[in-house]
Amino acid sequence: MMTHGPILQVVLPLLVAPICFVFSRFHRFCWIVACVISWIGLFISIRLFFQAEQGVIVYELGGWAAPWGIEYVIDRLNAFILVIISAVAAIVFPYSLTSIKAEIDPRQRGLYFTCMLLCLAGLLGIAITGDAFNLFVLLEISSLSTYTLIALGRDRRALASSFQYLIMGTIGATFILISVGLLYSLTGTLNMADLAERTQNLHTSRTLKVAYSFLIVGIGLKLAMFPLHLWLPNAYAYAPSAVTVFLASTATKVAIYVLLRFLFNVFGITFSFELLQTEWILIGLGLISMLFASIVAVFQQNIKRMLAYSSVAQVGYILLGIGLLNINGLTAALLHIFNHALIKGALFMSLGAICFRVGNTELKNIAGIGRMMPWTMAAFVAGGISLIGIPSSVGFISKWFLILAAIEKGWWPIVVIISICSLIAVAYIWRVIETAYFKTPQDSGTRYVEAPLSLLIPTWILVFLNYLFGTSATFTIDFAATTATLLLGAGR
Amino acid sequence: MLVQIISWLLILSGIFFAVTSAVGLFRLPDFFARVHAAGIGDTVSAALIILGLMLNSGFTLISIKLFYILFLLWFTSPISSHSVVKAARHSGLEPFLVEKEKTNRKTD
Amino acid sequence: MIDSIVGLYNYWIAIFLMMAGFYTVIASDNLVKKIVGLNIFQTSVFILYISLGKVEGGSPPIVSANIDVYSNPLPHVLILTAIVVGVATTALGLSLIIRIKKAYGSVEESDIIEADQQMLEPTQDEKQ
Amino acid sequence: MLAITALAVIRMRSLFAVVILFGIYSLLTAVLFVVLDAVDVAFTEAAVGAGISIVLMLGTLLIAGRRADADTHTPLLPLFIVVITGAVLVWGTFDMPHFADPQDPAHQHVAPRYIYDSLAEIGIPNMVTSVLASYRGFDTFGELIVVFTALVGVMALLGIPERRQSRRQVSEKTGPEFSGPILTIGASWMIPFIVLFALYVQFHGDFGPGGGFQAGVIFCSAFVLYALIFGIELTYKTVRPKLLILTSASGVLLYAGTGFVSIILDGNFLDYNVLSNTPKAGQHLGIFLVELGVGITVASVLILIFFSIVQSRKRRYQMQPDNHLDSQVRE
Repeated sequence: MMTHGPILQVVLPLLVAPICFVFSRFHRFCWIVACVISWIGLFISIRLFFQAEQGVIVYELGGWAAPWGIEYVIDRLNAFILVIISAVAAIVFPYSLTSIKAEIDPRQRGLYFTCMLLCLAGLLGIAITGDAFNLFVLLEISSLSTYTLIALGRDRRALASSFQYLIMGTIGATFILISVGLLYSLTGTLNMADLAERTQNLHTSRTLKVAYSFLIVGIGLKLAMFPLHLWLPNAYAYAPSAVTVFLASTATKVAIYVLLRFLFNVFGITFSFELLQTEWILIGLGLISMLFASIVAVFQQNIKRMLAYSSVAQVGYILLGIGLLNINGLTAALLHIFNHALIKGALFMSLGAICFRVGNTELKNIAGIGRMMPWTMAAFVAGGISLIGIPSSVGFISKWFLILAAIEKGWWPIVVIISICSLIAVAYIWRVIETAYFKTPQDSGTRYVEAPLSLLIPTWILVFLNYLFGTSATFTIDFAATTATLLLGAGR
Repeated sequence: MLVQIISWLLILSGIFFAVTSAVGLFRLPDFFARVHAAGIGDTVSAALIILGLMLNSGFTLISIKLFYILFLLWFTSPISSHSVVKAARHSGLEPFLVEKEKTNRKTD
Repeated sequence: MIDSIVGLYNYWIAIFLMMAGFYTVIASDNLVKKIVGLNIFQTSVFILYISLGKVEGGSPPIVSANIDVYSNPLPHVLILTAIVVGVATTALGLSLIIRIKKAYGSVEESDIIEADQQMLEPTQDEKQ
Repeated sequence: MLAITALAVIRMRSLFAVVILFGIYSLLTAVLFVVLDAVDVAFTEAAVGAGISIVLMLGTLLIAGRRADADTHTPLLPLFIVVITGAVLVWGTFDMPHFADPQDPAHQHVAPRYIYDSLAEIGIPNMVTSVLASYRGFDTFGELIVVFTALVGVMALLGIPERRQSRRQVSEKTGPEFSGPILTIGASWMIPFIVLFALYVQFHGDFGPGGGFQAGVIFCSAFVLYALIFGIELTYKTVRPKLLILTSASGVLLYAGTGFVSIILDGNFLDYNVLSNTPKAGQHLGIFLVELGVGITVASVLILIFFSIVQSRKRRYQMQPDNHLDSQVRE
């Protein structure tokens, strides 16, 4: 059975989702099933991770060989992404049951778990597949379930932002579809490895360049790359908390993975960087989104929205890391994919706990909450420290490598900008801390009790991981560095 | 040979009715008259064309399929015309002549 | 030159249609119209794909005794899948529109933005 | 023709006309697909674009209103974006292989195997079906999941359709009394034929154009017709929403189950060769089961979505405003 690991990873949630759907009235049942599946998924992904260390795993669906059938390919890079996604799922699913109590209508809770399972399967599938068109289909599975999940938010603005995301997301997906079509017309294949081989001698083709640019724009929409990020803050702010946790720590990461896969493996370094010089676009957009989104974040009245803007900024860091195009930069990008999942997971989870008690995450409503919910706020502060990048936290490590990479290139202004952005991060995290600890509530009668343990334990697991991988980081750094070397060596 | 000629005659007259119905669709004064014109196109002209084609193809599977199409068209298009008109009446649209009478009465 | 015009004409038409749909999506204010535009956009991409699959003198890809040249079946398969994906997106988008109509009382984008801003204003007053 | 229709859609402000024009657009596209040899796709496009999409859109219009306001903002920026994108695409086409050239790389690499070997490997004449259900069977599974996801989404948003309790609520504007004898008798003659045709399309998909998806859509259209003529209440009595929920899930499970059986029989996921004694028989069985799963799910999903949208007219949704400080300490 273990040789079927790659397919089980994706199909198990898909198999369970219809069952959950039929029994959607018993949401506790759905919850238990979803949790068990997510843990099995985590187990499978960790096994795959160590298997992929030894060599690339290939799984041919339907028993048809690669360019004719669809194949799953797992190498070091996507094994790593798989572990991130399934680990986040394994923590978010148990957390969900309590968290959605305050935010989702009882009749919709079973459907919520169904959607989460579908979304999980879609994201895992995107990370695992080796076929360009299959990627589009799986992308749509995850997107459609994401739109639903966002729209489940209690606020009516959740509907509007979900619709906005639906329009932008579908445009993005259609762009990817156009690009895949153009690639097919040039090469006659849809398999990624096959595409990589067959585009080698087409580098001067204008069609290839157009396919490339449409793909980048399409992924950029999903990734919330700077000018295309408009959907993200609203979507994250009004979605139910557990959904925000899940999306913030997985969805954009998967999009970044797709970007890396296409830039480095399918099109190859020679085409994407030496010929088209994409690194300048990545660096430019990365820097702008870091600065712009950080500054906008400071002025937000809603903490969730503030952190959503901060997510746009963090995507900027990752793009910058890719754009620097040396081993340290790429290591930083890979590390930050992992670290940002941990950081934002912890932050949004503690916010979810606040939301559970307070009912919303408006800044003015959390005044004085630091004393009423000490554990929750402590988790938020710990996450915030990690986001800023103070030594001993994971945030520090990825920023350190980013700075190293910039110094290696001799680009001092970038180092300065990175530090400025960290300072701005201090500013917006401080606003929350100040309100929570040093202000008294407007209405002195309101009292909130500490969040229940079912919310606190998952939150603190993530906080703990933040510092575990922050202090003993050799494993992750080694892994990221070797993967980065592989990626840089691959497309030549 | 004679079959050929008859079939072409049928097809041509079918085309004639189709053109008539198209002209009627644009030129007739009100909604109900236009539905009537469209009805000609749906039934008579389609039937003539299909009959012509059936004669042309002889006694084959294609003829049987064509017959099915004819049956379907004759069955569905009057019903759909009927429901369109019904919907129009229901939403308060009145035939041209009725309208005219009303205005005449007012001017009187 | 003439050769390339004849050879690429089909693609250009598809691109023109795509852009018409794309324009409807981003320029219109009405949400239903946006969904229709999205559908036109996608349908035109389908035309592009199917044009890719056509082979000169080919016939539909169903094996029969006395035919040698078939059109390429792969784009057809891809588009079958894509059509289904399209209708799924449409259904979800339409149900979102219904909910938006019930929550906001309007399906015009500008009305919705306005309503949201009005909701924000009292909070800003409280701050001052 | 297509271009004129598309432009008309941009200009029109009556949403009803826009939707109908989109139906025309879809039908024209379907005709174009037939000309381009894609019979299966044309079939689907006609059924989906001109059929079910329109029904759903019109259902939405009942609630959302028929007229669009005039666009307020200037169209310059969108126009600019669109022109740039279009220009980039046209520029890109100059290096594209020419239309319908048999020497295109697209026709040289992967496709020949589908065309020349599929009859020997799978044993059914319709190549589109063999590629769809076998070579790229996982894509189709993904497609089925997408439809299913849409259903979950629509139900989460609009609520699960239920039969109403009291009989008095049957509104006077629907039902056989309203439709009149011509429509009721006509429909009751038509519906059996539509269902029969759906079954034909379902099981004939191996030999001619058609397959599970198209059959599902046609099946659904029979129920839509029934609901239009006889009223939604009677339709609920004919086919219970709960039953549909069950069938929609079971279709997905049938597809996935076929995959799992092939794993148990020591093949890869969705490898039909191992399902029976000979690979060809296995492929036949596998494709049959998979198409059946697709048909069942698509039909029940679309009917359910139609129910949800129609029913949502009367349903109310509570939305709490964001700033409610009154939600006091819970527990």
